[in-house]
Amino acid sequence: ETLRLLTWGGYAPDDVIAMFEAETGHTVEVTTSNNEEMIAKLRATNGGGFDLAQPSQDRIASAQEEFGIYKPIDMSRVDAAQFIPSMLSATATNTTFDGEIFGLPHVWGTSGLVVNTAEASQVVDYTDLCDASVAGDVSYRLKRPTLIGFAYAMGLDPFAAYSDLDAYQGILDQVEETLVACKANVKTYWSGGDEIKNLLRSGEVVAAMAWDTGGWQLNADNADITFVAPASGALGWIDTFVLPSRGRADDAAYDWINFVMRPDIAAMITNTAGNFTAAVDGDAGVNADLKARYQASFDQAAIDNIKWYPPVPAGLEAMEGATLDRISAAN
Amino acid sequence: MIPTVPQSSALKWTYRAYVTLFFIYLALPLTVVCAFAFNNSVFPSLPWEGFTMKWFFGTEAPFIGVFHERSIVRAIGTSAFVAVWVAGLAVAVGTCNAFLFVRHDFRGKGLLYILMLLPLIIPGVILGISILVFASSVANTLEDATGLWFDGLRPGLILVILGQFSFITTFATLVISARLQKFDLSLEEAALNLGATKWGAVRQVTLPFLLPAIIGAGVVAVLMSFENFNTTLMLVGSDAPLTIIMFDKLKHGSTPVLNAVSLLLIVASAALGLLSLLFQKSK
Amino acid sequence: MAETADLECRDLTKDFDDFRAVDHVNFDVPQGSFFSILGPSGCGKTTLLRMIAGFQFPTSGDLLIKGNSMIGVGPNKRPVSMVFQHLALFPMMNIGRNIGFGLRQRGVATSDIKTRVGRVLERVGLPGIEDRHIDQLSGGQKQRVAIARCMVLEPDVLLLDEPLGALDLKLREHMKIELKTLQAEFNTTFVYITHDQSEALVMSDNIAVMNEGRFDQIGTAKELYYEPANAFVAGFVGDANRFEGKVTAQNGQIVSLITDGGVELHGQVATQGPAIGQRAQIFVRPEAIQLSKDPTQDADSPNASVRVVDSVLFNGANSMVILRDPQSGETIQVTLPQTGVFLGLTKGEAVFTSWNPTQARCFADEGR
Amino acid sequence: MAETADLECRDLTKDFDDFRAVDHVNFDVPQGSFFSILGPSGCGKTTLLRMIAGFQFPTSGDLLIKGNSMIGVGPNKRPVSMVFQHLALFPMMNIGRNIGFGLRQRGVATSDIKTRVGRVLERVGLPGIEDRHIDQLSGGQKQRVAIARCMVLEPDVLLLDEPLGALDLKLREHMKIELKTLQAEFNTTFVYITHDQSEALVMSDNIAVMNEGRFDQIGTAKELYYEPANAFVAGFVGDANRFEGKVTAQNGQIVSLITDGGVELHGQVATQGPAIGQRAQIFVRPEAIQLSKDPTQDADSPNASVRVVDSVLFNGANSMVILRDPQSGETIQVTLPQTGVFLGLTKGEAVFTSWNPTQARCFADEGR
Amino acid sequence: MVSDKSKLGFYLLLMPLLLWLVTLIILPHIGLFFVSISEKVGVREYETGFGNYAVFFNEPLYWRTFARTAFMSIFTTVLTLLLGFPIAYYIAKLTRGRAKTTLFLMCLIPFWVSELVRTFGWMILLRETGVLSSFLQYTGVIDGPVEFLYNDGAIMVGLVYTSILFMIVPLVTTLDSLDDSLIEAGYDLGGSGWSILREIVIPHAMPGIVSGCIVVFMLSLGNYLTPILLGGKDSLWFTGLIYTQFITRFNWELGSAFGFLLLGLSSTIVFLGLKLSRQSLSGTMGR
Ligand SMILES: Nc1ncnc2c1ncn2[C@@H]1O[C@H](COP(=O)(O)OP(=O)(O)OP(=O)(O)O)[C@@H](O)[C@H]1O
Ligand SMILES: Nc1ncnc2c1ncn2[C@@H]1O[C@H](COP(=O)(O)OP(=O)(O)OP(=O)(O)O)[C@@H](O)[C@H]1O
Ligand SMILES: NCCCCNCCCN
Ligand SMILES: [Mg+2]
Ligand SMILES: [Mg+2]
Repeated sequence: ETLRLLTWGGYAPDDVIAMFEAETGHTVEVTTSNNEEMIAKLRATNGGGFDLAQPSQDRIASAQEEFGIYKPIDMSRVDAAQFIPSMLSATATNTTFDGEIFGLPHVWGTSGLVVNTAEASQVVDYTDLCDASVAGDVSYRLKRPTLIGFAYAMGLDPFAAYSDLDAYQGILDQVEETLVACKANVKTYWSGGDEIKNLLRSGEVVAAMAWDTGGWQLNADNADITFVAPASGALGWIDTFVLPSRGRADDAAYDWINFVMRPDIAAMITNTAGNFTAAVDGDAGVNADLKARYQASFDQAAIDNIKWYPPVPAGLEAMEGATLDRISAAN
Repeated sequence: MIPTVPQSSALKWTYRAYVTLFFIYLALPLTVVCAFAFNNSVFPSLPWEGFTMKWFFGTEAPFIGVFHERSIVRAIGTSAFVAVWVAGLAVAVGTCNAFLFVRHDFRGKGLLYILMLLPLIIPGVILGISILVFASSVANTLEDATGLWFDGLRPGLILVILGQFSFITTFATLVISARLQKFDLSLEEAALNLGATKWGAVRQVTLPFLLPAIIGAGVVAVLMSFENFNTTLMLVGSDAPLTIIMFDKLKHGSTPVLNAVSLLLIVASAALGLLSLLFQKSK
Repeated sequence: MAETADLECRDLTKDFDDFRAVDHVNFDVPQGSFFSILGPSGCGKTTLLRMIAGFQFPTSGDLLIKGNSMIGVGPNKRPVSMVFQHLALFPMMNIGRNIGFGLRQRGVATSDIKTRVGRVLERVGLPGIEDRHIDQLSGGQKQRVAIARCMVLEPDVLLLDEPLGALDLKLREHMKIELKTLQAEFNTTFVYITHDQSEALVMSDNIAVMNEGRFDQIGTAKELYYEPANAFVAGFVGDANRFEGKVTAQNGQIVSLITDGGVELHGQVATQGPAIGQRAQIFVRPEAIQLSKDPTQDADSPNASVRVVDSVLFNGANSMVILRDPQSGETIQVTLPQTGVFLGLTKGEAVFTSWNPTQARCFADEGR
Repeated sequence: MAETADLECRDLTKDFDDFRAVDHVNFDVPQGSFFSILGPSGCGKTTLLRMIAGFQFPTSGDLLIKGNSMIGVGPNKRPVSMVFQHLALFPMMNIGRNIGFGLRQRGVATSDIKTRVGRVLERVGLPGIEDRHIDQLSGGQKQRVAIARCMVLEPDVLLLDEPLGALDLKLREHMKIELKTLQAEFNTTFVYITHDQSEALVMSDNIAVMNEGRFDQIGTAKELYYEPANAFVAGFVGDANRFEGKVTAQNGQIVSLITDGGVELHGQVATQGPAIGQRAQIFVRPEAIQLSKDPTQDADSPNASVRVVDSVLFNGANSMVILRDPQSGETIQVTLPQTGVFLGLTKGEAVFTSWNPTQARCFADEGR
Repeated sequence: MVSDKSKLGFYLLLMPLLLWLVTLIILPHIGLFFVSISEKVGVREYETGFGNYAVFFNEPLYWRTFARTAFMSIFTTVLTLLLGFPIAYYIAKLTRGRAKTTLFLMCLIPFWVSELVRTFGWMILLRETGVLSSFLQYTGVIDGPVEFLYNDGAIMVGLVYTSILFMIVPLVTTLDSLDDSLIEAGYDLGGSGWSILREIVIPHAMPGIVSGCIVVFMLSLGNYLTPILLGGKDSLWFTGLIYTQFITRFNWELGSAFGFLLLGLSSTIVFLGLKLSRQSLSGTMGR
């Protein structure tokens, strides 16, 4: 069978694919994407075209409610013992819709700050990116994590407001004001993981809101650059496995899930993607440098301070979208 | 301002300088794209880290060369598949259209001709979304009615091919019509007069005459298909053509692999273009 | 014309929408003869020829080749071949394949085609050029290849639509003679259309003069030239001085006419003469007018008068003089004798002209 | 030519890369005259004319208009106007704006332009057509508009590059006479180039015969026709029968020559005669040959012989007969008398020909 | 022109054309229109209405982007015409034979590769650590790295680059068909370079100018990659909004309405352009 995998960059390294193909006889076709595009694609194909997708756990239930693009996970075909139980159950809770579970955890990590400490050690929270001292040399995405991160840094609690759309709109308005004012500071809004790494590496950007993994990877080349957990807390995400409603290769999909959750494979993925997985003992084979960098970025207080994304209620994204559009149009 | 009319040499040299600058402007981006395909660095930018061929033939991360990068090799295959279909369909329909518009007079011809030109002034995005929306609603209706799946009407290669075909056909029609217009109808009559059947005359005389235009239109169609982005992006499913893959890679940060692919593309399309020109010359 | 003619047209008519391009045309072309259709541009020549070839369908009338009606027979089934105005040689084939085209359509064996193509090329005087491309031929050579392409099929009738029109002057002169020679050589019936009277006169056994879709006269070159059937033919075939006026008297075959400028002229009536008092035209060929510097000579000729030289158009053997009637201001053209005697005429000089009334033709005005 | 000529060329030469298109050409054109340059295709006529207009730069030599050198003067600054071969009327303007173009460039007031355009259109016989588009004109009318567009600027010299080439036969005949009339009417110097000898002969005051970049002869039409300076002029201007052979004797101005077919002929030598034993050519005009059915007449003429009719080319006043020498097989063309006496000749009939040696020209072969 | 018998052939030729136009152009646009007038009122609930269009007019961001896109596209078109005309004229009128073919081919070569590659090249050139900035620092023109990317200027450079071929080709074709003797006649009658350009060359080239302008305008208006990749944070382009609605907002209804508005805009401007220049669509594009 051919497994058509819709995933993030780095989650399906070529050597893993080669091993999987050799072992199972399936072939794998990878399409890399991000949350919005994954949902958009599946919406356009009405849940067809792909056999396995990996959106973040907070975006699954609402998409399922709106478009019905996933099919429930058949837990009997999953080797549940390979998953860290707490993550498995947390994901299950967040991805339940109409009593059925739609997601399994795979990779987790955080968004925070990646800073060139030699140039911008003063940046310790998201709002510091708007400081005049780094004008023109910062970058972040124009996506919902940025709105949320800035809200926390501004002392607000957006996740708490998820259930109260008016309150949430109030938060969004404040964040919008901040980000519009901050726009002049921004070199460019990045959109891909490698892009922000290039910007930081070349020195064109000295501080950014970005994924932890990018900071650690850069740290290997340039000790000045590293991931910094923001004072107001990093944002924690879990990317999952979901089955598109009209996937044709369920067998291959479950095979893939069970394969990549093996500790040795999980470690290989962590080594390329840079993030840890939900696999039991998945960190055993991870190279020591990465662990060290993880520990340098996250002390226990920082870990406790991670803000994990709760599921996004339907309708919220439309409000966020309008805010993002207005920020993008401002000048 | 023609060679036979004398001009001041200052004017002449200013003009030439401008033309030279212009061609430098044209060549510059392509030149740097090609040059950085050989930079021994993971980033397609300065500083120059030395010459390498790794971005073509490398097998070890991070220096995976084009020929070993699965997604790119597969995307090239997909693009070629799409291009062949698009070119074939566009040329076939374009040839029919050319005969229709050049050889026949009928009511509504003017209107149909304008409709035929319309894809030239519809932005590619809109072609893409309109076909996407229309195909989806047809699929939804059919699926609701029959309970069967109509995957062909969902984003995927078929829609990509149809989407590109929908506007490339206009170009093919124009190119082939232009040549058919130059065809001296008395050649076909001469063939009839010499005993050929109607179809025999078209096959032995008209089609060979059109061949350069047909090949030219085919090459243009292949090139347009290979580079199309706007329409394709809306219609692509799991099999992504090269431009979409490259765009993804570019968005997610680029390595000189992209330069290497681009270099190959430049060489291949230049060769294809030149070949078709040579062919048209030799005719 | 005892046996059936190669080509017969019976009341052939072609209407385009509201316009009659060919109007009840009747003629026979006997086997082996060179038949020309001569007429001004737009008179319907091409339409007629295309009906014979089968590219256009007659509105009414019949068309027979070797006695068989061709109505309903497709152009690829008729035993006629056509040399197109711009020759229509196939640019995508070499000479050999061009000439072999028709044979291939008939399914003739390849080796047979080869010999027959070689033979016909020899007959048109271009042996061994099978492999050349048509771009490598001169205009006259292309002409011969086009004829060879038709003749290799041994058609009953060869149709030619102004094939010399695209050639330059000197080559055209040469090809006139050559075409006639080729026709004699192949002994095939040629139907040739042209608007150039000298082509028709030089080459043809018989000529039909066509005007506005009708045939005004069919005859040999000399008949048309010396015995035109009506004013159109008289004016179209060969040069002629034309005078318009009113008939004042008739004396046997000779009528007298007073031109609008007030000069009295005399000419011979054609078939049906104009009544006295009716308007008529007299045509006199420039070479039929005698010039003299001596008033006494020809003084008793009925058309003698004195005229003034307007200009001398020196053109070697074809030199002319334009003379003005001092009284009416009318001008006439007179061919100068080839001996060159009158070349010394200068503008303003008076000369005496006269012509024999039997060499002038008078036609009644058709109602207009 | 007491006063300065309107146009003078002094050793004018033009080289293209390795090829000399115009080779030391010298001539003067007096005010108000019609000067033609006649030569075969590719001989350099257009190149010469374009140097006069300012679109080509002479390699060497000088070019004066009304006594002023034009070297270094731009085409838009020269007092010459040009009628282009395909007329070059501006399709994006109506007739009025076409003709007014040059005046607008000079900054003439709009109302003034209007009257001057109206006046010149009247002079060329097309009053009131200012608002028409050029597509709405016939070929001859376009011709006249093109001339009007130049003449409204009152140029010193009008250059015309084969302006009749694109017209059809009958219209060309007509325009020949009309052009000459317009030239007389405007009294402007015309420099006219053509490869059609009859155009040049009929219209010009003086003709230069051009061959391979050089002027072979300059003279009036009659001089060229009756006293050609060399073999090229004799062959190019007017029709001629040409015989090649070896000189056997010379008697005063008359030389004897044995053709390659073995026939003895006599002709008058031009300027410098060929030596005995040298190869030479004799040219005899078709109208200079006398025909007779009676062997005794002209029997003592040095060029008398008996020949056989090959074909009679009937063409009205311009009919010809092609005769074959039974012995050598050589053919000659003979113009039939306009009286029509020999029209009855039939193929195979024997006739007697002769010509006066003073009417034949003999030229030594140039080394080849 | 064709015999009366070929009715069957005529319908056989007509069919592919109709199939193509109806199923891929006409029906999809009708469908798009119907989607654009369905408003989303809740999860999987839609009503017919012009609400999506109202959203456009009530949100300054959308129509400002719309206007900006239109304006910049027109500006690109004018700029492309001004830059391309001398080049086209040079190729058509001032070169002959081999040089002409070579120059013409050189114009084409960049366009045998995808827009993506071309834009990628500009990114490498213009970025802060890119070739241009390094070159200028090396030559001492500037003394620190300068960012040339991510501004409207970069977008213009990219758009002009991407579309100039489509201006030059029709211009070369029409200028080629201008008989040199018309220009010579202009000079011969005393014209200057400028008056000949105005009175003869430009009127003759009008169909080519209009066709080039239409294509360039459409290409700019419908462009997506160039503004996104070269424009950075200020890259707002109307096609971007359409993509966003379809791809990141899953809001096909609003996206369709935007699509229709863009179509309306492009048709209107093309129509006005044709009217102003007194040309016809078939006369300019259909050659
Ligand atoms: N398909 C057609 N429909 C309508 N009218 C036509 C058609 N073909 C020819 N005609 C008209 O019929 C007339 C005769 O045309 P035809 O081509 O036979 O003339 P022709 O004698 O060959 O002229 P030429 O010497 O210019 O070739 C013309 O007035 C022409 O306009
Ligand atoms: N620009 C040029 N470069 C090189 N050779 C040229 C050029 N223009 C003309 N020639 C050559 O110069 C010769 C004379 O050309 P020109 O056009 O003056 O001839 P022409 O007498 O006007 O001929 P035609 O009667 O055919 O118009 C020709 O052999 C031609 O090939
Ligand atoms: N808001 C969810 C972010 C999910 C990020 N996944 C990142 C993968 C990076 N390689
Ligand atoms: Mg005709
Ligand atoms: Mg010339």
